[in-house]
Amino acid sequence: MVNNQSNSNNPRLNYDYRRKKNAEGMRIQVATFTLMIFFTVVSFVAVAADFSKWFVVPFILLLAVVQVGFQLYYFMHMSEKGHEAPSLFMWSGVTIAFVTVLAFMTIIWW
Amino acid sequence: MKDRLTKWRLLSVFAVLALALSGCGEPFLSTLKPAGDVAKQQYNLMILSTVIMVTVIAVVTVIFVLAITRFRRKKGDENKIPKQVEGSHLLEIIWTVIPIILLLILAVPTVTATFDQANVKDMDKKPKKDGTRDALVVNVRANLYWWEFEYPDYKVMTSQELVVPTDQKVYFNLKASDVKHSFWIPAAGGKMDTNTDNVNKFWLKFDSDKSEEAGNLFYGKCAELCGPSHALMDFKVETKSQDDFKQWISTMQSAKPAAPTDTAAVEGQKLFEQNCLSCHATSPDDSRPEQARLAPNLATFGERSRIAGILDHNEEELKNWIRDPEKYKPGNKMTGTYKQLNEQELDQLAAYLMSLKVEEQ
Amino acid sequence: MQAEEKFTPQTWPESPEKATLEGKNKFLGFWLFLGGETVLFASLFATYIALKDKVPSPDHMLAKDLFELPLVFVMTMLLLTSSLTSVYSMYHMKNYNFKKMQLWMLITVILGLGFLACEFYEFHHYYTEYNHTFTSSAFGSAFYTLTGFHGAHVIFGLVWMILLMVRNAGRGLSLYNAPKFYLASLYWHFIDVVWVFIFTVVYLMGMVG
Amino acid sequence: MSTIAQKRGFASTVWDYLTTVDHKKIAILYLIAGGIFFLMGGVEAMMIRAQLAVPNNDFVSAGLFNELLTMHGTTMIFLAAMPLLLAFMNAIMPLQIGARDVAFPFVNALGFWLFFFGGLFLNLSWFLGGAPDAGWTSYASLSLASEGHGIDFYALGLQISGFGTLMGGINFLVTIINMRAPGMTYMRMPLFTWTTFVASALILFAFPPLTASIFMLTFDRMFGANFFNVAAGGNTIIWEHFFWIFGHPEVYILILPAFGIFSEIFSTFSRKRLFGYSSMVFATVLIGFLGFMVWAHHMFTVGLGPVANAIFAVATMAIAVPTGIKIFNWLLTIWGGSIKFTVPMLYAVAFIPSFVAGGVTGVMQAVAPADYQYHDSYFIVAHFHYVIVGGVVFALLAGTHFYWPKMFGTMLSEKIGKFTFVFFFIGFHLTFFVQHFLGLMGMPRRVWTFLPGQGLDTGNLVSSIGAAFMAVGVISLLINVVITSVKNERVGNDPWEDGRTLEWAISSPAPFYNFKQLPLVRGLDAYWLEKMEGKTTLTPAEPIGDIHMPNSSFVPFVISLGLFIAAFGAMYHVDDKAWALPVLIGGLVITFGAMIYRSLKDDHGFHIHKEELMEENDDKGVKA
Ligand code: HEA
Ligand code: HEA
Ligand code: HEC
Ligand code: CUA
Ligand SMILES: [Cu+2]
Repeated sequence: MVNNQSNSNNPRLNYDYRRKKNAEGMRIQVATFTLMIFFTVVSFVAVAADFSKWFVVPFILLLAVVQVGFQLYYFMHMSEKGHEAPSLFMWSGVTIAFVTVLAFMTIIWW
Repeated sequence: MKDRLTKWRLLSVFAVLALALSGCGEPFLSTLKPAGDVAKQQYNLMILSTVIMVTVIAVVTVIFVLAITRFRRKKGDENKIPKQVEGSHLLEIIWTVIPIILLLILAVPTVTATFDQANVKDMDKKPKKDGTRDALVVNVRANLYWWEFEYPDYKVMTSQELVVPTDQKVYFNLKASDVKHSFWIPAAGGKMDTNTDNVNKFWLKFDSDKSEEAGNLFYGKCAELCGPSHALMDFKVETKSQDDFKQWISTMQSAKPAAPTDTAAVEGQKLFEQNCLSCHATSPDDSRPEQARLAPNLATFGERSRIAGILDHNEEELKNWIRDPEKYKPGNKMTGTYKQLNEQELDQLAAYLMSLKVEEQ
Repeated sequence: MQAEEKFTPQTWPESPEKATLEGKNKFLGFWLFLGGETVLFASLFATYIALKDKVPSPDHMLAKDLFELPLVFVMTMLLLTSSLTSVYSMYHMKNYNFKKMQLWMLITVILGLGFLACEFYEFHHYYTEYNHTFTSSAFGSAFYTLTGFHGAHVIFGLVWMILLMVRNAGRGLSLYNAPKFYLASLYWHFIDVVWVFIFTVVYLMGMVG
Repeated sequence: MSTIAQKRGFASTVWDYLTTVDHKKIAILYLIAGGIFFLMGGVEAMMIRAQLAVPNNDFVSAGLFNELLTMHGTTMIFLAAMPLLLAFMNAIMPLQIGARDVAFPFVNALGFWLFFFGGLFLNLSWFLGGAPDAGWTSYASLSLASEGHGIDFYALGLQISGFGTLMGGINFLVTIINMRAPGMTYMRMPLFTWTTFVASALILFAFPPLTASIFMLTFDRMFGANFFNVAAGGNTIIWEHFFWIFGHPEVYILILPAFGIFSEIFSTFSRKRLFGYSSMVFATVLIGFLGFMVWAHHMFTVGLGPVANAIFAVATMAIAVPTGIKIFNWLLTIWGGSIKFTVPMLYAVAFIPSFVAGGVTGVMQAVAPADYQYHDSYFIVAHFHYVIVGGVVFALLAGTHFYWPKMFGTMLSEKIGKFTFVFFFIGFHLTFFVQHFLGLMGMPRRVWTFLPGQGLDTGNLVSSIGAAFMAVGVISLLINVVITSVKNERVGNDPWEDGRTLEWAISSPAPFYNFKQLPLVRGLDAYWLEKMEGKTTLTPAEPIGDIHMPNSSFVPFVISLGLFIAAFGAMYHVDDKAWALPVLIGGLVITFGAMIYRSLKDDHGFHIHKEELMEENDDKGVKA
């Protein structure tokens, strides 16, 4: 099966490598975090600066989507292997969520 | 040659189906006896889809019957192991493609008809200088368990009985004042919900010949569960030729308040004014705001075909109704809102109410 | 691999949360649950969007008049940072460093509490200053239900993490509790995901109009 | 045996079931509870038909009628059909994939008890001031206007049982993804497992919108919120959307497992592998997906506008294609087979024309302008009983006969079974066929009575007579169950003799650890493959070893009980009862307390040791 743990039968050999890999991963996480903070600030600034509504709304929505992508794929490790089923189901959920929101924005108008 | 044969066959299927179906139901109620453009268009769609569906069922049934008769396990076959077939691409393509084609045939008229029947542009065309428009518009308001019909361009109002001209599009504004109901005149066309949130719009048309067949009186129903008396929330539709309709409108517009001469009716009027007038109006140009119109307008009550939409129209039933409306329409909003009445008072009220007429005034 | 086994940093498996069958099941089950939660929150968002600024009379406060960006910004920063600290916590879990894991989880909890405090202040403010309540309008109902459901998730997440920390304080890491810590941290991230949309859709878009 | 010993035996059996986490016992609990609810829903249906047998009838009052029809629909869908399907999923699916257990035995038990207490709560409404009366759809304007506590019972009861169903769904998904035996690839899974998988995914995504909207209804009715209160800016159409975003997938949640059961039965009693297995799988997934894109076909008359109506009309029609693929695959499965007409097979065979008739009327309703006529008329009632009774209920009856030996170790009488079938089948068509015409002739649904002189009298009478036939059928099934249980003639592993999948390779009923050794699966229809090679047992994938089992627990019962209690508090809180708030809080404390207890207390389960397994020298499990 796909998501079996890989190399626990020879731990010592892997130990240093894994430590390094984890630290490397952590660095990426921090970088992701910095970007997320940056996006958030940009969003707030865009709203505070009072730009046109037609620019701001799609813009901050886009930033939100990217940020959530970061959360899911880096913080929640969905980019790593062993997450096939989780991503299938998250994406299905997102599809249905999208259809629902779309419907409520278009066919409830009074 | 073969082609013509299949065509002929198809046609006869249509004909037989249409015949069989139209044998069903009463002309004043049945969707199978369409009495207007909308109902007719819907009926045609029903027939088209039924033909497709009957074909599908026939195909399935034939394969099915052949399979279960030919392949039953017979004596001596107890140990036979049939060939284990995995599948067949060709067959699968066939039974994917054919349904798709059938559905396309169905989808095209569906979409056309959907847009056609939702076309109410004429309704919103600018009113003429005098405030009226060419299109005939009726505002329908559904209430726990009664219907109000207002002709906004003519300042005329009726309840329980809708009057419409034939051979002309009638546009409707639909809404509900308490809970959701649904406005349905099966013989004239499909239903549309009366929501509490918004006004819905659609149109119907009544065919003069078909109306005549139905006795110029169609049955209307509430088609959305709305409480205990949902089943009894009926209304009637009276059809008139366009000239008669114009006539009717002007009579309604000029209707004078009833002035009964009969003594019982005079007494009845007094009683009515004391007990009932707070809810019921007796003139067709009721100018009170909507929220104050708590009960059916009774201006034409003497000319109705039913009492409260369901009871036979005679004094006996009228007295029964006033005596105990709860018995006839559980959960109605009239019960217990007026004083206890004795038999004499009931007679007087009945006499008065029956004298409320506009056309034969 | 047995749940009760004792480990050293060297023998500690690479993905401790998925090393046992129980862990693997929990891991997957929880993700599926989050898939369902996505739809749940989408429903609440959809409702909010449909009912935004729907009030019975003009004297009611609308989104534009109500929200204050500075407070929302602080809340966002608190929650975002707590997401990072919980990543740290899991980093140490993978390295079999129980103490540091607990420490970072504690920081996460404190940040979460800070967020909650702000939210309470915010709601209180609306109630008392603007008379914008759960029952005052459809807008109010939709607003408090969306943000309140999120807030309830925060509370639940906090209680969960605190219980985990207390319960396992004396026991150290094992394959029995590693999945539990991991799931709590996933949950916490998900709360942040929802918040990203709340601050965007509710607050920022509310200000834009 | 002395009476005392017997009594203790009884009490310990009850305790065993109250605390069990064994999926096979939970299956039996679902079967019993769902069966009882089915009888209740059936009795309600009989009362509906009795009232409508003749015009102007007053067998029941208008108010009671609305309660009956609401409770009939709600009970049948939520408390009968779905739980009964869950019963078979629990009983069979883990065996079919060669698993020792489900992924979350504890959650599985919790799911059952939540469903049970939710259903109990809902039905207590009959005794506590009136049942819900706004239809199973509970449209918001009416459900807010409805007096008394009926709708509160509906909202809280469905909320609780909905949580249970959701948990069941997640549990099955994880079980199927993670716990398959070696060699059981996705494309070797029996169709019933596949349909369980897709139906569970539908549960996962369809229930949250219901949960959300029921919360809104609860808040509106009990806590002063204004979601659906138009006067305060609310909007009732929101409820309609949510109900159908849930409601349409729900009907596929019901029918897909039914399809799965029939797939097993067709191939078993035709002695042929399923024709077009991979396209069957594909069609199942496609139906599940499309199921989420069509909900507004229940709202054609709401006034969403021609664009929305046209889109949803065409999308709805599309579902006919994958469903048709399935129908023809079944036909080709029996084609060329060696068909044995056992009772399960009779239902399966009868299902095809019945369901197709119901399905095609569904497509007719998808024609939006025509649906303006059908909607909320008896035509709709006819459509959905054709698909539900002719599809789901037939599958449940077929499954009951088919899997009875695997669940109880005895065989239901084929003779009585055929009697049941004949009466139920005839009754079903009598009842519902005429309803198409009643609808077309202008009879709205949900009517308490109808007036004479509208041409509706004969049709309604015929329909009511048919319903009585169905009742005879159901009663004969009950008799069959009693007789079979009393006789208690045990059967072997493969009582139908043509079993193809793993569950038929182990004893009936299966041992509590299912498989002594996990089997090695070498293809589709694993057991059939072994049999064709002349073996009677499966090839093991592992040597005999210790088996890890979960401990029984009373906690699921307590968690559910807490919510049950809290629901009373929430409901009577509206009446300003002083005790209501404490009860609400108390109930929640019980629930959360039990949850905390559960998470603080370590529960590592126990092991069945190798030696004990070796001693059992019977034919249970896999032999080495
Ligand atoms: C198990 C339950 C179940 C199932 C499987 C279905 C299946 C379908 N249903 Fe049904 N439906 C209900 C249960 C179900 N339904 C219920 C309970 C309601 C009423 C709810 C309420 O209001 O209370 C309802 C109501 C309902 C409506 C709303 C009507 C209204 O209220 O106005 C519509 C409209 O489109 C509809 C359509 C369909 C369609 C297109 C299918 C399709 O999936 C059917 C597909 C199957 C076939 C088509 C047959 C086999 C196919 C072939 C042999 C291939 C060839 C076929 C063609 C080319 C046509 N259903
Ligand atoms: C799974 C779903 C399901 C099932 C199986 C059934 C089964 C049946 N249903 Fe119904 N039905 C619905 C789901 C279902 N229904 C829904 C969702 C509605 C819509 C509700 C609404 O509008 O809100 C509805 C509505 C509905 C109506 C329309 C009511 C109205 O609009 O006014 C009618 C009327 O004929 C009806 C009849 C029947 C009948 C005769 C059966 C029969 O098949 C029942 C067969 C069962 C039995 C015959 C059991 C008999 C048992 C005994 C005799 C007991 C013996 C007892 C002991 C020994 C204890 N149902
Ligand atoms: C609360 C206001 C109220 C009062 C007061 C009231 N009614 Fe009514 N009445 C109603 C309503 C509402 C209906 C519609 C009932 C229904 O069909 O569900 C009705 C219906 C009727 C009808 C049948 C109407 C029709 O169009 O067929 C008659 C006749 C009638 N009322 C007479 C009376 C008389 C006579 C009195 C006084 C003695 C009276 N009503 C007092 C509310 C009221
Ligand atoms: Cu009004 Cu039903
Ligand atoms: Cu549907």
